[in-house]
Amino acid sequence: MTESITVRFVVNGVETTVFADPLTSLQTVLRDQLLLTGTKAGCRQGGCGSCSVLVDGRLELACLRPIAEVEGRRVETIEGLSAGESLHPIQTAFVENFALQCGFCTPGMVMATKALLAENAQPTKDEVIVALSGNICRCTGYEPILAAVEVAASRLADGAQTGASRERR
Amino acid sequence: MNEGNVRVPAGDGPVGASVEQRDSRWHVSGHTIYVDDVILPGMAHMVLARSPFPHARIRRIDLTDAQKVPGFVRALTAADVPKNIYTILGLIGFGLDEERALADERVRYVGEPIVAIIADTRVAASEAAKLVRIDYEELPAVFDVEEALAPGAPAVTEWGINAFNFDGRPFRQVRFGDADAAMKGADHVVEGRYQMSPIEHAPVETTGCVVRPEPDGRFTVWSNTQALNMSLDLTAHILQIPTRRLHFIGGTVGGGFGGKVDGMVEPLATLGAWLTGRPVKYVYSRDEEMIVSSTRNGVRIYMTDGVTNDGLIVARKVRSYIDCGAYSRHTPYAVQKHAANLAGPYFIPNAAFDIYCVYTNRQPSSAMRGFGVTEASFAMEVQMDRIAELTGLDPWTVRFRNAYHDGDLRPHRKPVEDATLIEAMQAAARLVGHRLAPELLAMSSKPREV
Amino acid sequence: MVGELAMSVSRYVAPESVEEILAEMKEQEGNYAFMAGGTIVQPLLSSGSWLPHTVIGLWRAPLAAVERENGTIAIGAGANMRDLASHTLPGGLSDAARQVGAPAIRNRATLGGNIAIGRGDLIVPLLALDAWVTLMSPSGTRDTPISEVLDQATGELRDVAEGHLLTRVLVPATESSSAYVAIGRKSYNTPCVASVSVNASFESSTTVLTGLKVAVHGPQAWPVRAEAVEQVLVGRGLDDGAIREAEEAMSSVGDGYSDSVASAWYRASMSRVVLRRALAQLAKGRP
Amino acid sequence: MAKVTGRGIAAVNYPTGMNLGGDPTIALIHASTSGVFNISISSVELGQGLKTVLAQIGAEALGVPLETVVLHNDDADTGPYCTGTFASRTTHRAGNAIIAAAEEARGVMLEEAAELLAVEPGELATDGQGNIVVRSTKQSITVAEVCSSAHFVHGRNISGRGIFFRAKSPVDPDTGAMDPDSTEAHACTVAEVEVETETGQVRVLRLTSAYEVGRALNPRLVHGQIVGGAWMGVSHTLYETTAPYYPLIDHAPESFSEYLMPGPAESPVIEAEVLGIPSSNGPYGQKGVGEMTANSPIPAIVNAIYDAIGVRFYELPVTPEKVLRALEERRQSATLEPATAGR
Repeated sequence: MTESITVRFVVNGVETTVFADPLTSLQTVLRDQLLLTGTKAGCRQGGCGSCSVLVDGRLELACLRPIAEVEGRRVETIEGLSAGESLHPIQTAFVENFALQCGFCTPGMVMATKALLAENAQPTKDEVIVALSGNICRCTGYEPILAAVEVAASRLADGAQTGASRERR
Repeated sequence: MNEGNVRVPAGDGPVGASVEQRDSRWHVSGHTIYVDDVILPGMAHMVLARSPFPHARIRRIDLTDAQKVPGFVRALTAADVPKNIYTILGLIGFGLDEERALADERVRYVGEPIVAIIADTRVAASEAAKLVRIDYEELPAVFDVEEALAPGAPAVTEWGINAFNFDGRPFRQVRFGDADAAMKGADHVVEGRYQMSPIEHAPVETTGCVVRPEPDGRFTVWSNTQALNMSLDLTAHILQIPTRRLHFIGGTVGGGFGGKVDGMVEPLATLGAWLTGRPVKYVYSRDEEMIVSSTRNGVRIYMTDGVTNDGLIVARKVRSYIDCGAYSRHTPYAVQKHAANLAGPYFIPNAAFDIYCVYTNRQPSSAMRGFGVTEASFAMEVQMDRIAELTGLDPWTVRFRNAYHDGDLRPHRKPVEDATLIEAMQAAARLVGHRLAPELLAMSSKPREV
Repeated sequence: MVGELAMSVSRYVAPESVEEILAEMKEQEGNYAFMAGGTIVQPLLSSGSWLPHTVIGLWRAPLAAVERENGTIAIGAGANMRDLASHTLPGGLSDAARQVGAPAIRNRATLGGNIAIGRGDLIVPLLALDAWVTLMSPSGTRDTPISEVLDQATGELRDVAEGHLLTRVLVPATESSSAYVAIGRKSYNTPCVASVSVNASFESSTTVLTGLKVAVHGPQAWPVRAEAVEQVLVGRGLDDGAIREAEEAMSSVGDGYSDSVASAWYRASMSRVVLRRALAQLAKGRP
Repeated sequence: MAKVTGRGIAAVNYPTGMNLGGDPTIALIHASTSGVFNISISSVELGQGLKTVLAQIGAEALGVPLETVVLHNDDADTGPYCTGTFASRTTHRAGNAIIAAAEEARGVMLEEAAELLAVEPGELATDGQGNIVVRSTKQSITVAEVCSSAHFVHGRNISGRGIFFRAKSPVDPDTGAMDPDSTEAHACTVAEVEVETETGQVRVLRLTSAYEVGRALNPRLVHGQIVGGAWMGVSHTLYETTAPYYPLIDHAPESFSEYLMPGPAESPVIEAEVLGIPSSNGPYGQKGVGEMTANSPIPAIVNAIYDAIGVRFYELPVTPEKVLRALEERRQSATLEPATAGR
């Protein structure tokens, strides 16, 4: 076993320190040590997208990054998007559009959507398809997910406009 | 309760309303606890050493190197399993014991479990499982259903015949009317050979469970089984313990599609928890889900229809070979269901079906969404278009003419109830703007006028 | 690996400089593995499938720069697919990077890793660009054509994974016409069935080729230069007859290979299709 | 590169419930002191919305608001027996069991209310809003008050038990005579495809279906099954296999990159109409819809490919390789009739 190391990073805005084998994946640390089990483990091969998280704002698969390389970084997981009853607009859009069935791929889908909309507030349908192309859903046929992302994008765009106009006033 | 007239919803009540899915807020927020999210103090992990060969005799198992891996806790072999040989349909009094929780003398498919390794971490257990040294003598293997039934084929089963026994026959038989005579009298005969591929369920959540031994002698089993009670009963059977010792928790599954009804993980994980006194997690890796877990059946169907110039099917003969792989699991059930559905939504007055459950050295197949019927629908509906082409009728007309009505006898002799195929076809035609002939539009599924 | 007595990984380092990486390589005498984006190595480590004595992380050392100098572009081996896709690199290199995996993979997967698996999609445009790679070892540094690193006859990789650190890839900042065409079973996030990269120079205002480099993955289990195709086409215009002959020449490059997504026959067929489509792209825009 | 389109149809039936029956599911319902109704059951949710639709059935049958119904399906200690979630059986079986349990619990609730309101239970109705109303006088009392009083004043146990069970059908070994189903659902699908003749790749453009699956108890959930199943049908028809070289086991896929399934880019336009003709024995006239939704798309797509290129496929999946080989064989065969391609 590799000697464990101390790794400091920020998870969902909280300064976090873990002591772990440096080659343990971020996925394993999030789930087994921090009990942030919203980040799922569908394959541990980089193939399903269910462990999608944001690292320094970019979409990544938590199964592919060793914890040693999380030192000093900012990690966002699904748990960071909502508090209690108050859901993120992306999450609300998924609920309202029945954009899930078993729900196992859903946290990854939501995170991939968040990464997309952060870079591209009003994506075309093809851009949404590309953005979600690494996230496998076996239940829904994707159609309701694409619809939910469209709704989320337009609501966030509306919200952003409202925010900007407030600033102008 | 008896089947009878159904209640009618109030109209303004919840039935009939598209209310939000109850779990969805949990799912989108990551709050739902799936089985792999059960993480317990002191939990050990189970990983299996599996056969690399489709058919082989096991000569020797050497655990020396595996035991050296840091974090190794214990290995389970066939000798540790109280009732190692079983068949899952045995729970409902069907079939012969044939599959082993852990293989002892022979392996019959790539991925068959042989040794269960328990270690402190998943990585350590995986590493130790790879270091289990197994000495094999490779045996000839068979993969094709018809080759498996041919004389001289390698015997997959212990009784030597690679077919499941249904009431003294190596196939399930359906006979209705006189198919041979009707076939001779038909204007056309349409023959087809259809092949359904084996298919993986591929749920994004892999099959798994977590078992904690409790101080009162019970085991708490968190499982993503599609059938809590069936998995509980199978675990009690294999471990030869009373069911009162098993507390199954589940009910939320990350995709099933029929793939999580085989009870493959709970018995071994419970045995591991029992023998180590530690909580044990046994969750399939993705490659295990792909290579090892059961698949949809590969099915080969030979379908012969006798047809009149008017496009009516007067006789159907079918010989189907349903490939169960190395062990029958739920496939005998698929055979029954296939046999019951080979006339589809049509009235066919003369039928003769022989349905085989065939053993091969393929990973076992089992239940999957619609199994027994999906492949039958494929064959029948391609067959319908061929009949249309042969008789010069359009595909809609052929289907309307053959559609069953309430009261028609199906080959299994149960009269049709709740028939609505004609209405569904009328609606589909309307949706795509296809104009149906007036006589087709005027039809209904009501009982035929005598 | 199966069959050998694996030892758990004992040491992990992520040096901040190339010099320190070289020192570590020297110290471990070959018993190490590099890990850059983690897309290849991390799953092997997590599943216990591959446990080298030492893992050398390559993310901290400055290996990701893309620099243009004197008609050459030096691309750091640590540059990821997203970086490569965002540049306008010659020979379809950026197009190829854009088609690797899905966004989360492209954010991590590196050029070096793509080369080091010996079958990576980017090798195709690199071969057609006559790219060179810089290999560093404790005993020295050398630049080598990529066609020598990936043995064209056997598909074996030389000196990339073992004993040497691949630090950068050198490609000409060419102005020539190029096209990269890949066919997969799906539109996105799908393994290539066949891919081709062509770089061409034309006689002015005609479709007559004065120079042509073609690389393909499909006829062989590894990417290769399709010299037979080049020979057929150089000196000719891109007319239907020439393209037909080029397709026949593509058939001579190899019979294809089978895997879970396509058979050898289909790969060989699609190798001709990607060539046809790439040549059509080249011809488009010519007078 | 030529692209040709075609259209095909398929019609299917699908049985509700385990073949031959013999598959009990039991439900228990009990009220809390304040009018929350707990349904205990051991039926597993797979994502189809089972918990949702069972709560809807419970609330409807009890005559109480949906939000006062809590469904527990997670524990085989406290939940009574369920055979399992498969065979398009669970909404049918569990739904009927819940209706039976709800009738018993509702009967006790109305007895208690009748005593409090000094009327006969038969004079009472629930309004679904949490009130029990005397039909003639419109006098009312809340369900919460009734539940409290039942517990603390009259010692009544507002609870109910329900089971759905069909005795197992025998099978005649010689004729195969049997009773294999509770009811049959039906569907008809029209597929539109586009075949690229240069690569053999098939793209499903549109799947339009009419489904007759009894009464839709939650139309969006039913639609979700239809859309997800249609996608799976596309996947089964064109992509999926664990044995790409069947019957050989070579090159068996081990990962999601090797095991091919359509992504969002390959999803067709999927439209469906649900007729909603009630069945004779499902809860509120329901029929099972979970499994059948992949079935009609498969032959509809295969028939549409024939319409497009004049080649009929008998083996799944219909890979681009199979299409291309068939097209090349036709091109090379001089004896064939002129191709129907592109008609």
